[in-house]
Amino acid sequence: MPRRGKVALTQFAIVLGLILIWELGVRAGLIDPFFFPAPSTLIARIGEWMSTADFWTDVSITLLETVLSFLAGIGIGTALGIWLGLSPFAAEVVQPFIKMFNAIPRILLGPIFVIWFGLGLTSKVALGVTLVLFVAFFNTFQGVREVNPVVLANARLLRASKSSLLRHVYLPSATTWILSSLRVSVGMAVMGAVVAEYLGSSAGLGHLIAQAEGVLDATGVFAGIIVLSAFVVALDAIVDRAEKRLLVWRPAPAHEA
Amino acid sequence: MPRRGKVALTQFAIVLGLILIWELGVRAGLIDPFFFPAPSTLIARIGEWMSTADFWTDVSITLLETVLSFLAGIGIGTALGIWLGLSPFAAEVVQPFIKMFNAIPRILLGPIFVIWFGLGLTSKVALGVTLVLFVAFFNTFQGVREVNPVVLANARLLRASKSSLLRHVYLPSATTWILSSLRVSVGMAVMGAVVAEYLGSSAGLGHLIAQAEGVLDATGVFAGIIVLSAFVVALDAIVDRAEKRLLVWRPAPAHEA
Amino acid sequence: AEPEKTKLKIAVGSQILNYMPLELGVKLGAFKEEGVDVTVENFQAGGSKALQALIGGSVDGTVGFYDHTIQMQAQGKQISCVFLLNDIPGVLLGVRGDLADKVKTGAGLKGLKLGITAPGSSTDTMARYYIKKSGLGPRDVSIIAVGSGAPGMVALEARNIDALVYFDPIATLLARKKSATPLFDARTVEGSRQAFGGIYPTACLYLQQSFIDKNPEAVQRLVNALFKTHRWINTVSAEQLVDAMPPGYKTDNREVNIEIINASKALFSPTGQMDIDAAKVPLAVLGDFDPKIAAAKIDLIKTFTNRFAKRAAQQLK
Amino acid sequence: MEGQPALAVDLRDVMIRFGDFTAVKSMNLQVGETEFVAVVGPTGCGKSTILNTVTGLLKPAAGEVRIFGKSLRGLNGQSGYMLQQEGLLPWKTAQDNVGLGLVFQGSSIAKAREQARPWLAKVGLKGFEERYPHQLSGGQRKRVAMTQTLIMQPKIVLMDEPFSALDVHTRRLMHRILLDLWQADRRSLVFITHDLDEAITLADRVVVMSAGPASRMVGDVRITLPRPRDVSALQTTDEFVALYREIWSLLGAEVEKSYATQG
Amino acid sequence: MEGQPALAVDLRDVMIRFGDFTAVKSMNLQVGETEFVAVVGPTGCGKSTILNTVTGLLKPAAGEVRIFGKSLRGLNGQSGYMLQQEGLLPWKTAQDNVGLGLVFQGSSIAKAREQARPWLAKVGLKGFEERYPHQLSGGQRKRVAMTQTLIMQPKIVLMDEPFSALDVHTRRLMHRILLDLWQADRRSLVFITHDLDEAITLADRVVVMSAGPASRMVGDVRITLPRPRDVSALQTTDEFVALYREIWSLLGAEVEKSYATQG
Ligand SMILES: Nc1ncnc2c1ncn2[C@@H]1O[C@H](COP(=O)(O)OP(=O)(O)OP(=O)(O)O)[C@@H](O)[C@H]1O
Ligand SMILES: Nc1ncnc2c1ncn2[C@@H]1O[C@H](COP(=O)(O)OP(=O)(O)OP(=O)(O)O)[C@@H](O)[C@H]1O
Ligand SMILES: [Mg+2]
Ligand SMILES: [Mg+2]
Repeated sequence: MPRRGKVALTQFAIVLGLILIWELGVRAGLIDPFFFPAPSTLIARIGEWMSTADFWTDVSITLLETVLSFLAGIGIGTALGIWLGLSPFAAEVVQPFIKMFNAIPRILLGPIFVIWFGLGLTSKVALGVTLVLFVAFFNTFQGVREVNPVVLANARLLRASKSSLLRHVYLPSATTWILSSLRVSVGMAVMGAVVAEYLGSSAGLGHLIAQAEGVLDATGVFAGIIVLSAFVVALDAIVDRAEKRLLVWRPAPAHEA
Repeated sequence: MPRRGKVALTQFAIVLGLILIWELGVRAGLIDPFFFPAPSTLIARIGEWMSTADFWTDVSITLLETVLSFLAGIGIGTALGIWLGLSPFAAEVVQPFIKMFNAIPRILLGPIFVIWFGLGLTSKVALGVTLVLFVAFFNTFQGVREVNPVVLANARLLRASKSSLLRHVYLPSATTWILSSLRVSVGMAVMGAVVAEYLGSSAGLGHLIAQAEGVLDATGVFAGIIVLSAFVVALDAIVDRAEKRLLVWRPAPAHEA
Repeated sequence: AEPEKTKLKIAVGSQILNYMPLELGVKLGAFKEEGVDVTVENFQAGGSKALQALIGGSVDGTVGFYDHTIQMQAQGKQISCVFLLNDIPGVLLGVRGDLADKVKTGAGLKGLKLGITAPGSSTDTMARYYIKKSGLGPRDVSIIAVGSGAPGMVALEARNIDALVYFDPIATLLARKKSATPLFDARTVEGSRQAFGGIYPTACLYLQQSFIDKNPEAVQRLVNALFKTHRWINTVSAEQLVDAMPPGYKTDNREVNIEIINASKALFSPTGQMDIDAAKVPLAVLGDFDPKIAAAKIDLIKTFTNRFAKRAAQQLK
Repeated sequence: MEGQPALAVDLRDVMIRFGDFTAVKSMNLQVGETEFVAVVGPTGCGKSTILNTVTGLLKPAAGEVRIFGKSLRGLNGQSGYMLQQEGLLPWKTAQDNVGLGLVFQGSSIAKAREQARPWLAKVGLKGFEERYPHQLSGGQRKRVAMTQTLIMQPKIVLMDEPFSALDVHTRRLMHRILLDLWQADRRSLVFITHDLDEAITLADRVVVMSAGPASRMVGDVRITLPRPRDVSALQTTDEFVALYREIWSLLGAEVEKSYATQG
Repeated sequence: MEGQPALAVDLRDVMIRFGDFTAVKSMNLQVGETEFVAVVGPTGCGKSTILNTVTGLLKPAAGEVRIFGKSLRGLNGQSGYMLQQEGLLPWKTAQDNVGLGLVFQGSSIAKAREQARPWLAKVGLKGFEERYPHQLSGGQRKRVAMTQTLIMQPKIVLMDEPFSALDVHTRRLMHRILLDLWQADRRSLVFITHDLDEAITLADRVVVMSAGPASRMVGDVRITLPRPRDVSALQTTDEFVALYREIWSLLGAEVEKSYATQG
């Protein structure tokens, strides 16, 4: 408790310090508010937004897209990772293709997805999935291969079926890997949704930001970014919860021993 | 050897099959070449490009940007991961901020980087770094904390200094984590460079693709994507090499036991 | 006099036909002749990025929409247009082929879905202005951003949207396929009048006022080069122009390219000079759309100067 | 050795290599259907390797492994094997680790726990059911691992140094449990130990291996002491001492040889 | 126990808890500067825990740990500790593992290897210098770990069941190495074992702990046998047998008690 308090206090101090410097910098004319609007303006703008119904619609749309692409991306990536992690031949064959796809700048996929999936939710989610999927895949793939060979041998000797091995050995062993990928993925899912909206849509936070950008309204852009960050922190808290529940069996982190 | 041959053969068959279906689909009028130009056209275009000096300039620019952002991103991300992995207090304080930054759609950062770093190499590299950094960070962070506590205790009991611990215990232990992040990062580095070029530049593959996109030249866009993929596969081969060298000490992957 | 600065960076927001003379000039060597070395930086994500690069000091000048000079004045930044590339916008608003019979005027758009490239972009502004001018309220038409280029075309053909605001080459492609019928076609002066009640200056070379003050000779050279390029454009045939155009501005198909040029040649202003009355149209359009601009007292005189274009016309007779 | 009818384990001229290194050169080991065999040998001679081969974890470079008369392919389905290294699942509590094999056989988790608990109590781990492996002492973990194997009541029980981490008294208790299990439903049992007393008091036969590399069997001592055997009483009998001496010297010669070649 | 001057290790009323679980209730252990102490006790009684406390890996919930008269904070800088569990670095070869402590002290890797190789030969691992831990047998790994600790020649040597994975003969060789080291430059040595013969032949004192939880010391038997001790000769002497009986029964009572409470 005292430790948590200390953490919160330090964080608060950092945030406050940054905001103060920024605000003063703007007031003193050192920072150009055309590019970096003062925090006070940002807060005012967010407050303004929050009082409109449109904003909440935008937020809920983006949230839905984010959550869907997060879940779908993690699902597909993890499944793929497990499959390839367990079948070395398939892995060797398929991996180069996966790597190649991972190289495609997602911005370029935006228009293609619009062509394939239309302007609705699906194309947004598709873009998010392409970002999340690879992170989840590579980590799960490695995680599955990192299983302690002695533990694995022991379970196999107890005559575990393939699916039992998966459930009782591979997945628990890869949990930290998968969780770690979730951390990156949360951000990626948000990014995917927003970029897709930014490229073409009629609602959502990405649209809001694009609009602000179109009229050179830096305040709107930054306010949008702040809302997004709040988003990610909220989603990440859920991952934290999952982590606590899934990893009860672990010894306390090594450095505190 | 026979196994590697089989892998190569299967890959070749897959590629050939896809190309054939695609080509035939286009010729039969099932696929609209306006959106998905036939492979033959793509190959012709790439061939055309390769005979111009401009193309090689573009390639070398993008390659330089990619490699620099890869190295810088990995460097910063890994260093940050190690630092926070080893100091739980700092980790708790700083983590939420890192997560928030990870949520910012990188497209929005493009213009800001142009303002800060100008239109040259630096702004491109900066964008790539923001993509690579987080992947490297989250994995290294987790990897450092995954150190086997008994091994760690043993090394500490042998009176290892902080830096010795890092070099002889934490880093080797986190190697698989870091390598896994490299796989995702290779793609991210390319993406960062290309997106940055796409957002604003006068040369590079991203510029080439943007140009093609502006005149609805799908052939150019796809040819560009193919060149990028070749890029990633080449860079990834280097990571493979590193992996083989760094992980000699491992038992054969568990599933082959 | 010698130019104060010889290495100059000029930004463009994506490679649309309106901006073509800049790169054409580079290609033809017009800038070299004038003793300045120009690099063109392309911002595929749009004009606002190119503008930001100018304000941030990454580039010396930008070829972008005249609108920006007004918007910037509202935000307290002095940028000024020194050479007008287009005095008409070159923009079209079309409805899907199958709706052409039902929708003949702007008022017919009521209840339909209209695609624009990006929210806040010039297509957005112009579309909203046109809707208003046609007697509709802002909520009568649902405006959807579809991105630039192919996705908009596809969205229209796939009936995701009912109408679209677009430029060439999309315009020519859509016309060939007969998948869209324009409600207005501002590639001509009449079309522009019909849509905006006057000619509508769009692309121009603008720079920071401070830069112009410090580097008048460099600016003059830039304007001279553009002036020469425009004069060249207006003397050659469409075929010659197409062959000379830089690759980023033309499609694979020469025929289409020629068709495009024939439809759009009127875009390129022969003088490069701004008419004060013409400048009032964008102000009206923007003011309608953005209350901040309406509120700000915009001094149009400060948004452009014909000084350089006039001198170019004299020098290069 | 035993009669023809059925050998639980039958290793024929088995050779085991790791790359260039020949761990075991030629091993012939026959274990009858109801036999209790102890394997002793200098450290690093290849005892664990042999058991790994019997269970199918390792493929022999030459020779054949037969289980109940059938040539072994893949994993041995008839055996339970307690590994020398720790193989407990770190993410499962003691009781869940013990019940693991049952769960793998289709039992529900609740039922498996119910069956696991009395076994844990039997090996002195009552009260530790909910502990994760890292919260147990070395000897406690060993006992959990042992129970994990025995609860499945396999036809062939293989154990690699099962009791070396236990104190003398607990070890005796474990011996009793093992003998009870063996006698109740006679099955074949092979275990590796470094404790000659233990080998002699438990086994029907003690197999002695030569020092590695390229080790082979150098002795196969039949223990004729009558059962039930009471250790404390036995240890001072002449027969016991003679057996002990025999095995001891077989082993001793081996170890010295290995030091000589290394020296 | 020893004179006042200097105790290498001095545990005073040390209590060790894991959450709600009291592993050790009150432990008093004094080890003189040149003393050789063996710790025996039922499995799970808290022996490893005690050594962890002496090295500073665990903080006692109550009581005090003094090393050479100074209260311990952080890790104990004077001791070398061979853990019960495997602590070898899997990414280092046997020789690099052995030389690890030297490298940590600033020695070059080449030099550390040079020093490590004779040590490996001494424990019978010549030819295994370049092996990674997973390529070694259980007993081989234990010997590498032992050498890793001993090469540093620490003032206080702590060992947790160092020899349990070794055959009787190799074990004797290791005893000799340990005694040589101890006699050459007398240092204090504390080791945990389950082998009473081993405890009696090596130690000056055998400390017996009660069964856990909440264990404490129940016996402190001074071994008065003259050194050098020849095991084979000793084992049949009356004195040896008497000592063995004493420790045996101290331990036995404890184990039975623990089964009774668990029963
Ligand atoms: N993966 C491996 N690669 C190379 N050599 C190995 C490998 N595994 C074991 N060996 C070697 O094979 C020999 C036999 O090993 P094994 O583990 O069977 O010994 P053991 O008899 O069980 O010894 P201990 O009593 O010490 O457990 C040893 O010399 C060991 O170094
Ligand atoms: N991290 C932990 N959390 C909870 N209980 C623990 C933890 N570590 C050890 N214990 C308990 O503390 C007691 C003492 O453990 P310790 O490892 O010291 O036993 P030991 O005497 O070394 O036994 P062994 O001879 O089996 O190695 C045991 O009952 C064990 O279950
Ligand atoms: Mg072994
Ligand atoms: Mg212990």
